Amino acid sequence: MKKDGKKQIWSEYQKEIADDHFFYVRSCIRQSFFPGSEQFFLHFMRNVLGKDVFENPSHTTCTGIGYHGDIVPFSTIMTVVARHFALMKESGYKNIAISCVTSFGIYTEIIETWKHFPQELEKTREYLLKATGREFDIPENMAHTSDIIYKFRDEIAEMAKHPLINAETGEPLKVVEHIGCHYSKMFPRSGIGGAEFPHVLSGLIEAWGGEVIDYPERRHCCGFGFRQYLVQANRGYSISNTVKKFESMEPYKPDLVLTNCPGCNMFMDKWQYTVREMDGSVYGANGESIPVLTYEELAGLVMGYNPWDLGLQYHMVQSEPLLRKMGVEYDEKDKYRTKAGKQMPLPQNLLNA
Amino acid sequence: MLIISLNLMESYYDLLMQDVRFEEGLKACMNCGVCTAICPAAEFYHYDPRKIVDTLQSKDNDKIISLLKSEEIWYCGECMSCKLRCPRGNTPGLVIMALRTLSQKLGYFTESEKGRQQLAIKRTIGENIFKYGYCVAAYAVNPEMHPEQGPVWNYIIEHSKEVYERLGGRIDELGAGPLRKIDEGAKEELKKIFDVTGGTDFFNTIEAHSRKKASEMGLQFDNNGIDNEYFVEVFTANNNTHTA
Amino acid sequence: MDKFGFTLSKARVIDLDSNDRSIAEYILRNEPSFSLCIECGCCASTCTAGTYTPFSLRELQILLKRGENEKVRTNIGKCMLCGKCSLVCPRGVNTRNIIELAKKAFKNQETHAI
Amino acid sequence: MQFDPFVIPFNIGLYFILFYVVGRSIIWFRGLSRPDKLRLQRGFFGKAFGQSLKEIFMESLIHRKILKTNPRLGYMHMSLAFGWFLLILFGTIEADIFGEKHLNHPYKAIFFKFFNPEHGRAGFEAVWAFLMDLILLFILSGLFLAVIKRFSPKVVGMRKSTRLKGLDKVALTSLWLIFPARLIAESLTSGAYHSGSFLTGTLGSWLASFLPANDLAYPFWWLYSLSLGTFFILLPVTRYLHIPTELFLIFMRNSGIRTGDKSGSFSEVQVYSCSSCGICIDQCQMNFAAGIKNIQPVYLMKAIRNDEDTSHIANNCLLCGRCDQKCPVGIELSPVRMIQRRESSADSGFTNIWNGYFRKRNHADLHEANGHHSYGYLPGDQIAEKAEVLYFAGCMTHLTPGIIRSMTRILDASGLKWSFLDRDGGACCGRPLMLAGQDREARELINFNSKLIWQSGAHTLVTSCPICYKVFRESYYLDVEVFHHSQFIKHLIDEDIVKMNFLNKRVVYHTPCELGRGSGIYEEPKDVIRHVAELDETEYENENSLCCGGSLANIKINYSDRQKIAVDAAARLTASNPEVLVTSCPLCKKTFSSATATKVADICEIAAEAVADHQLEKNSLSETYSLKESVDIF
Amino acid sequence: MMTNNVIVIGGGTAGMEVAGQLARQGCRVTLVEKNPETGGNVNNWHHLFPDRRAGKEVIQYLRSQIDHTAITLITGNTISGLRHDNGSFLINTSGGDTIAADAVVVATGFDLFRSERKEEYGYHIYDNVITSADLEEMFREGEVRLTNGNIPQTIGIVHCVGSRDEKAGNLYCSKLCCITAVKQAIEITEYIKDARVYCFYMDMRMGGAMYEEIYREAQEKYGVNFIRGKVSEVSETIDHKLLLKAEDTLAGRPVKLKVDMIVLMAGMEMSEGGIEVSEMAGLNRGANRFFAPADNHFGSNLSNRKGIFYAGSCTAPMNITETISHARAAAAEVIDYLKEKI
Repeated sequence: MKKDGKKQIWSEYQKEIADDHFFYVRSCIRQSFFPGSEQFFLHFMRNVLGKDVFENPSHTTCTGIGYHGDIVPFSTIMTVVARHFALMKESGYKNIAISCVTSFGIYTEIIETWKHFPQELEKTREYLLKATGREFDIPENMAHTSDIIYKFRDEIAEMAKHPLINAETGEPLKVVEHIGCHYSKMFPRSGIGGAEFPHVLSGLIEAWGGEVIDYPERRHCCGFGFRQYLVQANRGYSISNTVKKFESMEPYKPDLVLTNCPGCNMFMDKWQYTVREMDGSVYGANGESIPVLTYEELAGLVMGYNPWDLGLQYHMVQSEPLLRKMGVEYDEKDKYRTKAGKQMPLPQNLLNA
Repeated sequence: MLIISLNLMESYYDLLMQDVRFEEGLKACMNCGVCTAICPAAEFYHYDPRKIVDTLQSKDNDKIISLLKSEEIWYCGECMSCKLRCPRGNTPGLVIMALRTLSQKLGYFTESEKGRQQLAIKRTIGENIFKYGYCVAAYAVNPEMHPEQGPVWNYIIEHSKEVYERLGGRIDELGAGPLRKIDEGAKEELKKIFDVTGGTDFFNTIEAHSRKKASEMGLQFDNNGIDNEYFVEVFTANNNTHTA
Repeated sequence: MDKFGFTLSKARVIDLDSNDRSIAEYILRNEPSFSLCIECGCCASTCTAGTYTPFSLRELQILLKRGENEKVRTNIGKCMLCGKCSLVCPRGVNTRNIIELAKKAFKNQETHAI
Repeated sequence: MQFDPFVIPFNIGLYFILFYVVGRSIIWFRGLSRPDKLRLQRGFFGKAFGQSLKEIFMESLIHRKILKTNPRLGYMHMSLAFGWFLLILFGTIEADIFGEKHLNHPYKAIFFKFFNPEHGRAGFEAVWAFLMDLILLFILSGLFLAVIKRFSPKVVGMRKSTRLKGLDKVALTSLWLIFPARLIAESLTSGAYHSGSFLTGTLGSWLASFLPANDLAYPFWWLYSLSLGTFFILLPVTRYLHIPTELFLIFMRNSGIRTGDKSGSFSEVQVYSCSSCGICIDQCQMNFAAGIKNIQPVYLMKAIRNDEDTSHIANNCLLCGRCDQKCPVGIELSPVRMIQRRESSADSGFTNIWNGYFRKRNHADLHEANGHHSYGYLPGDQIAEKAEVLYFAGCMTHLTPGIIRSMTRILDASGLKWSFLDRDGGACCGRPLMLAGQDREARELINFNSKLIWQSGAHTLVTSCPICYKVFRESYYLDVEVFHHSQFIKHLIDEDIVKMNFLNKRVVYHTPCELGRGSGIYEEPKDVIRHVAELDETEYENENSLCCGGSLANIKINYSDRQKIAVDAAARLTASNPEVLVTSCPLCKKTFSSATATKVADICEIAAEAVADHQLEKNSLSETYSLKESVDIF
Repeated sequence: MMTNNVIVIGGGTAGMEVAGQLARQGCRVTLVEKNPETGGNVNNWHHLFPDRRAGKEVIQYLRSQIDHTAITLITGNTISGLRHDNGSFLINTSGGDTIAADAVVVATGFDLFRSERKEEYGYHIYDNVITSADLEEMFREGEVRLTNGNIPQTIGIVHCVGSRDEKAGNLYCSKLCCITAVKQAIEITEYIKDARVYCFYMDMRMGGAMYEEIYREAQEKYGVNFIRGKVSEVSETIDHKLLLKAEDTLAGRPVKLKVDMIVLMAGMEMSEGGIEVSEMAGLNRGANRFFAPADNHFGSNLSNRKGIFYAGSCTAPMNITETISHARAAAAEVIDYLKEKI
């Protein structure tokens, strides 16, 4: 493996990321399954970096899951997205920060479509006007929130309390990065580092002292496949693809999987449980499962935030093995407490617990 | 509801060409197979995007009809990895989306086991959109329908109030924040957008053809909800002919 | 298993590293023209059995070469040995001998004598 | 009482071989099927006996067949076999007349001179002595040829001589030694006693003039006896076993026993009757056109005798049948080869294709044969349209559309109500599978096609492919008259159903193996050709016709060797530069087309061209009228 | 007749051939080559198809062609300016000389496609992913080895790298990579006994004389495996092998294979130098970025500017035979032009 070759590629795929004043749109899945991540992002941007990130409460789903589940027509989703652009316009923002990779992909696809098929843009304007009386502009700058974290990775590195170094051995932690397919596979220019060797996550890992693992199935889809997961009968496809990835990364003994996509994160976490139930397979070192974190969660850990405020305890794969390696001191008792500090009952048979 | 009149002479290829995604997705294929090579669906399903694209560029009506009625067009996971590699700048994934849309408009989707599942998706994701303004919302992910989410999910749902509160969630509260309640006005706009853009018609088409199929299959069918035979059938049925 | 309502699937990918190509090698030893196929499909298109059932000698040959023997094992018997394929082959592949050798190889394999 | 120890080796050998032959015959007889046993018994005490004796005399002694095909080689065999026979015959008589008593022990006759050294000086004795010398000379002349043949086959008009295995060499040497030994032994004795005739006498006195003849004679008598003994003892383990075996074969054959499709006594007897004369090698085009010299019948027989794996040899043959025609021993070479194929076929579950056939005839599921299913995909519900005449083009014909066009034109012109059974390509006739020894699979196809043919209600079945023709006639159970199209066209001409013009073309005709030697159809095609064109003779007519090289019977031969055979055959057939090389087989046509510059046509193509157009208009029924424009092949 | 000056830009096969031809026809020729030595791309080829003649031989022949008193060879120089000034051209070299000429022959040839641009193949990223040119280099050194010094046992050859590929920006077929692949596959099996070689192709384009025969030989004699399917991606395994992914389109199934070494059949592109010249001299180029001749059939040596001619693969991918013929034709055109001029 030669690094220079990758550096060359990364240099060719750099994109403009706005510095401030973001219009923030949430992810259906992330807010449901790991809301801590989105909350940390907002906290970090606003309170740590002092940036202006605006969230308009009446923005809705982009209907992307419905669109890729093939029940929402293209013109419909274009108009829904246009409505978000309208909200952004109305609140006076020009830079959009998108929390969900599926949304990010769709926003990109739609804007590209409008470029190639102007009639579609016109149609959308009419539809939106007809349905809501709103008008919109296409954002000047569009970034996925992982892009924004990437932009500020060095600032985070400076504030790092627990870099990605094994506290006992001093070795860098081995981190597998997984990029959501819709982040850059459709439009390589829209992703940092392109589609073949994306840098958006590996950049974070390097900046924070970890070692990136390049394994054969790195580029392979996590297997979400929308309808392939949404319908129970199809979930064999979904889990089989994830297993394919885990089998491929297993020999490298990764300490952690880092993702930038809602679905990928959920599946690489949850499928480890399911496959263990199915045939007993476990893919981490010494019989443990591999913690799967979002880039915000990891940033939070590196910066020394309380893992339980980030919501790590609500993954299927518990992150204690990683926390120990990183030398993060955590309070076992605080793990399942309410905001008010009231002890809650403990969940049963989670992984690594 | 939406009906597209179709005289038999009409070319299905032309119908597909009305979909920009098809026009964008299929220029000229030279059958090199890069798409199939890395396709997650081809890995496990009896599926070959290259062949589908090749069939389509033959413009053979009968072949296209049987595609629209087939299982195979429902195997794709829409990860779009194919777009990245195609040396001719095609996107089989987009082509599939166009096929699926047409198959549903024409009601052919109920001919295949995988196609019939569209009702399940409409009844879950589709309904969520109108009900909550989200495609997926924690409180709509029923642990019984999602055993693979594991014990942690049962736990989260049981203690959702406390769990989300600590992580900044605002279930059933207006204003910004995760899982916030989306105001009725926004949902109303969403609904209007669906009406104007044909989304609602599309939903109704799926419902109508499914109802028809249900009676053919002699399964009990309710106009909404998931507690009816037909829903359970399409949500769970697997004749095991799809994979190796 | 049915705790979840679905199961893991078997990969369809042809894994050239693990596949068994002994049958192909046996045929090649006994019929060198086996290596000459350029996959033009003349044999498949003229095939007498092909008029009744999906039977492609072109495909069976390539599956043998890739060590995907099972499909060949279950289909090779459909050939009527009429010989049209060998007449139309532009590379002079002795197709009928390949079929006979394949049958024989499978038989030997059953009796572990290859 | 005359006796000398040197006769012992001869005696041992003689009695050994006598017992051996008797014993072996009993085993073979036991091995026959019951009907064959009866045939043999009836034959032995019937007129077949006479025929057999005659045949033994003509073939085993005179070697008539070899004489015909190759006089020099024939003479060689005759002089050895017939000469030796005479030597024994007259020797015995001699011993009987001039010996001390009648009914001597055999060795007395063989070594007569030793025990009667004085004999033959004058008078009647001298005449006998002369006769005996003459016979000996006769044999020696043959032996001389044999020796030459071994070292340069050409001299006896052969391209190649058979290869020998170790023991054969020993036996051969001992055989060669017998008569020179006798010559010298007799001569020396004669020399010592001043007896003997023009050969032994002269040679003897000359030797005696400078050698101690009397002392030298004795060792040569030993040599003579030894070589005889060795030869007899080795006989069973060498190819020379054919000498006694052939006698048995002749009786069996004349009693009406045939090879059949299973191996048994008769095939075994045939295998052992092969004299390895090598004539089959010369006949074989794979030898003289493609230089493949290890698969001819003689080697197959040897392989079977030596119990080697015959599968490759057995399958690497065009089954053109040229060797069968010429085998001097009359062994049914191709049937014997077919047995080997059946036994070595991938599906060794051997089944007689007639098994349970009648029970099945009206059985619903006709594909299935003997419980197996290879072609279950054939449509059981396919219905053939009703017609008087059914035309079955055959697989190969579908690769030569010219033949289909022409047959369509001819059938239309005939005005008969006909239908095209395999218009859209039907199932194979089954013969290729049979040729590969896979009778069970063949049976499935035969059953499938039979059903269609019965349903059509046709009274006549016409096929363009001799391969189909042969199997329709021999292995189908049909209540229709089966024609090859050449026969059918002749019928149309004879019955004046179709008028044809004369084309003024000079053509030669190639008889396809399956039609000619395979089915005995030689004349009809030629009559048709003479009716429409000018037919030249070639050197390869009728039984002597060549194989085009395309034969489906050979699964092993590679393309370039096939091509060599085709080119060679085409060259021989077109030696007289005819305008057209006519054949009556789609496979021959296709094979020759790429092997010669001469125009190649099927018989029906020239016939179709000869059909007068007005004829077509007149006769064609609207519903069967399918080809309006006239065919132009040239 | 007064002697004419001709400038030939590019000292590769075409340039040297055309220079030699012109010199023998009585022209004074200046041959400008950017590299310190002449020969161009042929220098990178150890042996050539179809007959495996040594690349050196061709260079020797070409050098003998330009070994002529009327030829001035300027190596290590590029063209920095080209002006047309009443009937004659004034050309500045990077070395600072200014040369006047009556005609100019552009013979700037081609550059090999930079295979790192096909990122998914990991050239310059994964060890043991090499190009056809790198392999020729190994042949020249006389041994084919992996970076760790071992001998590769399984080798994957990837066709159409940078050719027939919109993503690589080249829609055209480079025409010579298929035969190069077959030639190198054969050579590999000669260097490494019982090596398994797999060629992944889209179409076997065996257009030239003897090409198809060599392809057949590769199958028949050398047992090279041919799989119809464009390689989709390459990745490195933990044991430092390379995992190839493609579809076996003729079996209709995805196929994967671990190999020790991958050889990329880099396509041919318009050379950088050529592009500079085209901008300096205002010469038209086609959609494939090669020079666009005045006429595809009758004027493949003529440019859109009077007095400027094309020779060789600066107009389209060409093999050496074609290049030399094209160069000779160019010489003929130049002579005609000069005659008319007087």
